[in-house]
Amino acid sequence: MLDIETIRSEFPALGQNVNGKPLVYLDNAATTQMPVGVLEAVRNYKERFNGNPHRGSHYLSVKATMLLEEARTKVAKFINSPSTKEVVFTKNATEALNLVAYSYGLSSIQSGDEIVICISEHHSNLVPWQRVAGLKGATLRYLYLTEEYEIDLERAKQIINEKTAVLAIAVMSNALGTIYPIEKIVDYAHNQGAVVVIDGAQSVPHLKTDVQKLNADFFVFSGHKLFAPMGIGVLYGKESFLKDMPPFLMGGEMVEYVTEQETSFNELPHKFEAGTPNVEGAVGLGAAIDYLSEIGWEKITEHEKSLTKYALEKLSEVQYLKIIGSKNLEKRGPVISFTLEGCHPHDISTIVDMDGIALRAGHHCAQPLMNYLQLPSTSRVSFSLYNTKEEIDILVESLSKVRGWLGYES
Amino acid sequence: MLDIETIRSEFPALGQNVNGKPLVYLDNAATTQMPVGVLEAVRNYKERFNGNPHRGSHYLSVKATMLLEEARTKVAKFINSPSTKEVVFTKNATEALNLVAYSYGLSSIQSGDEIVICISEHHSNLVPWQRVAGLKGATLRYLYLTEEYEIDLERAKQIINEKTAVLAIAVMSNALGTIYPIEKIVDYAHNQGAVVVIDGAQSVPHLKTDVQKLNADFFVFSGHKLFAPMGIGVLYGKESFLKDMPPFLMGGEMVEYVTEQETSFNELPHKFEAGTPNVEGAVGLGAAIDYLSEIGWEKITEHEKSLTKYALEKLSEVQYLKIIGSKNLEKRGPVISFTLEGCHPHDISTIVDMDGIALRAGHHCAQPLMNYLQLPSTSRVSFSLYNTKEEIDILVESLSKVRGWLGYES
Amino acid sequence: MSLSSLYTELILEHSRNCENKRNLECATCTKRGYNPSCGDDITIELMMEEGKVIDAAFSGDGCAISQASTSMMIDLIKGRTSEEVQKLVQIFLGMIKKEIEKEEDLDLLEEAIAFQNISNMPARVKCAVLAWHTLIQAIEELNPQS
Amino acid sequence: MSLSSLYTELILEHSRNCENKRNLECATCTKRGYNPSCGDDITIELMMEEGKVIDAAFSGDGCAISQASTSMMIDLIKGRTSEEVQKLVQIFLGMIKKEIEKEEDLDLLEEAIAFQNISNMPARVKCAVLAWHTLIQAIEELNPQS
Ligand SMILES: Cc1ncc(COP(=O)(O)O)c(C=O)c1O
Ligand SMILES: Cc1ncc(COP(=O)(O)O)c(C=O)c1O
Repeated sequence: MLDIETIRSEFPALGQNVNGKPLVYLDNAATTQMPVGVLEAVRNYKERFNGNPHRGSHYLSVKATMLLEEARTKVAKFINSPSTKEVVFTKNATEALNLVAYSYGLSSIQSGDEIVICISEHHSNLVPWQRVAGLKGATLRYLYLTEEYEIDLERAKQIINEKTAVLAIAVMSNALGTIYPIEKIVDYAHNQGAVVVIDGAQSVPHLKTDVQKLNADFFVFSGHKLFAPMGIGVLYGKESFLKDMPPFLMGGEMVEYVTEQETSFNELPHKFEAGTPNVEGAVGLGAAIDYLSEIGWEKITEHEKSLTKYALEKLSEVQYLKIIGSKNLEKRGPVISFTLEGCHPHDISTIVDMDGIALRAGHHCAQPLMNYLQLPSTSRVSFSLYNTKEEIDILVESLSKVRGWLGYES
Repeated sequence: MLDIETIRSEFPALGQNVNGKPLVYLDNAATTQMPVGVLEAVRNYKERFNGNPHRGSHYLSVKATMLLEEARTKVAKFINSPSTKEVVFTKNATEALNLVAYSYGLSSIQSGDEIVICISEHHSNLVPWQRVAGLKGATLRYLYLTEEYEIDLERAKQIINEKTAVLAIAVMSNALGTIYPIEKIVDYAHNQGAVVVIDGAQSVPHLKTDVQKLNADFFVFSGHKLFAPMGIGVLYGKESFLKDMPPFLMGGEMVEYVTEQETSFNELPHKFEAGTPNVEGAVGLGAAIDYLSEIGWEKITEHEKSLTKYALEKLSEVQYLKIIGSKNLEKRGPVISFTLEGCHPHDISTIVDMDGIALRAGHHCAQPLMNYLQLPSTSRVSFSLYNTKEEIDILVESLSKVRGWLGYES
Repeated sequence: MSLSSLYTELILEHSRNCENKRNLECATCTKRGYNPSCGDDITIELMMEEGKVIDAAFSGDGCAISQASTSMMIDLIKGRTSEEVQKLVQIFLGMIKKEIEKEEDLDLLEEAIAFQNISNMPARVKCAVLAWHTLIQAIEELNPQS
Repeated sequence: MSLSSLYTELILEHSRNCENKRNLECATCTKRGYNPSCGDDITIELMMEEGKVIDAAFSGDGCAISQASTSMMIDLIKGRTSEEVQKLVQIFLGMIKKEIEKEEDLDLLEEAIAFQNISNMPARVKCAVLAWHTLIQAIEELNPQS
């Protein structure tokens, strides 16, 4: 079991009061807090090893290069990438998805092709594909959900077909918490000849990731949802794709020869990393991965599952509250959306904030999903390894007073 | 005058030994070290205010939003931007230049147009334009330099003409240290109807920037060369351009309505900021700007000028050393490139590194310039407000031993 | 700012006001306002005659603050001229930014003065001003010269 | 690693070797190698006959380390078969990575053993291996089946 006391003590942000109450941070799907180990790793880098990596032959530049590449190695191991050549640092998951859409999408997708995404995709895995479809005369098609907020595999098989050039899908929805049966869908899509782009932004902090087992052609995630700094993200791509793709951002670091009129490009992964990279972000991400590895997935998953189970039970007891998402623990992660009859999520958020509780209100960057579900917005709580059942009790207590504040009898 | 003792004490990285000698950090054009004030601002953000900005109604999210926008206001003031709408955060100068090339360049440049850049441009302000020219059937033309490494204004007026759609140019060359007479060139280009993109990556740390006085249509720089974290950069663009430009990266934050097949976009500057922004990077940049403002440009410029003058004198006395760049103090900044006869810059760098000196060797991401000058590479020292004349003495002493190490008689 | 001074009876009442939340059959002007950051989405309909607001209504989704603010605004502008409406919007927006000094100006806002201290709750400012921004855009589109 | 063990007389001598730095009139194979990070840029020319290196030379720019390493390599491979050359390159690269245990293997590298400890100077490893990587590419292009 997780030693939750120790863990919490490692996160300085968790110790603070908000509006006079101890912070109850339940917005981890938006961004996570940073443990001391990551804070220190970044600080240590800045105080002792900071330099511009690559092209440097002095001590600090060499150190920065080594630390950047060491972080890349950690990421590769963390997601079980066969090689560090296949790990590209970006600024966030969004840039990584845009890189794939611009570089792979615009060069490979043809008029008449179809791009398939799930209706619950985050805007970052949706708008770039809309654009590619628009520019290339391709069609953007959607996988819709069942009443249980699941993908209907039989219906999916009608949508994904030999016309499907790209399937882009998140392992876990940030708006519903559903974990989709990705491996099956990927398999099916591959059999139809599609290239598969997997958005791991939400799954990476909660489930062990194995890009080879997933058989992802591309896989993306963000550091800041994984206890690492903002400003660092990852694109994993199979070398067989990356090597033939045109570069995306152009500039320093990513070139080989530059003449006045022509340029040849550097090797993988540098071909896709233009400009000075965020070394301290990468170092922080490496430290966050170390932190997670030390705790171990087994304990993390067990703890988060028990929180999710408890929260589902407790929230179900709140009057007028409706959970928007699967109630099947096997099919979901620690992200729970809900509505409270008659109460707008934004008001709920303001009210529970007075009790120190951070939860999110809105469309969760998934407007087409909200439209599909005919909901303007939902409230969302999302747990991380440092949350506790006591915090869920505080949440439930606070939620049960919301309707009162908004003038309802009960 | 600068209180150099105090200043140095504020930079933890400067206090260390490298190869047993006190670090002499002369690679500031590549990246700068961070003062305690910036380190603390970032740390404080992470420990007390970290949240995902925008769309949040809880305390931490609101705080993160406010701090992000406060940083934007500081940047706007720092470069004298008329409005914060015109300040877009990117990950570095390179992304900012690519944003302009992709969004403005690809949508506005026509076949037959000309794009003009200077032969000394950094690859980041060169390769993106090569690409735009290639895709659009435009021609990429160069401004070349005189024997004194200056732009010949008369010749420039032949290159910049009514066909010029874009002039993209750095205020100060990172490879030569030359400061070009930007205002005159910009004026002339504007009169010819060109749009002007200014790369301020090297000038911003050394010269007061006023985008209105420069009359820049676009202006870019990087935080990490300005005592701020890596992973944060800035694009300034006139609202009249930005408002009509298509977005670049697509995803969360930058949208207004998203339906299954169509998307409308958020207001400026958010339209150009997709995904979770690097809030801590922006906070660090804000703190770095505060730090600079407190010292004041007058003192900084005076100090850096006196270092440059001293270095030019002292380096000129080193046998076999040739300075590659203007010797006119009025036409250059604190970045000095040189060659040492018979010695490859990479060997020079290794040798002085043993004396704790960080200098840079290579093509400085300006291969076309090196080719033009018929030099494979140069050595480069670059000063910041925390460098001293004593450090220059150590450099000169170390350089004078280089030829000996490489087996020359003297 | 405490919850009880935010969710006052007056605001809650207006937030559920069904009278102003309806479709105007004979609207002469319709404008949609959207807050992409929190999802408030309202449409304001005006029936103008000879430069006067004869009737006004709204539809759409939003939190209690945005709904109440919209409803109060609609009560306030009925019967006013475009110029009066513009002035009222300026006063309201000025009040939010704490830029209005004169009591008598604030009094002109009638019930909408309830949002005087919303700036102490920065996350909700956008909710309170959405309708007013939308209204001013609608009026500007009607009178492009002004 | 000290400067004196890096810039040994042997290495400095080879770095200025003009004998191996020339153009091969009758090269049967030419390969350019480039290190974008530091700008070393060399071209290796081989004259192969019946699977043997009859002559070899190089041209281009680079630091003392890359020039010396290239020159030593050229001395080493003259008269060898493709297979022998490939084996020598593997041993050299293995040595740099500290993966070669057997003394007698290292001895095969002759003078090039001078770079045995270059990994202690990480910034210079690429300089030392550039020529060898380029050579192996050249050989692989000659014998695509192997
Ligand atoms: C003149 C100039 N432009 C652009 C850049 C690119 O900056 P960054 O690598 O931070 O994107 C640099 C820095 O190397 C530079 O010196
Ligand atoms: C499923 C999913 N995909 C993509 C993203 C985008 O991540 P970022 O904003 O870090 O680019 C998010 C985070 O909001 C997400 O939840």
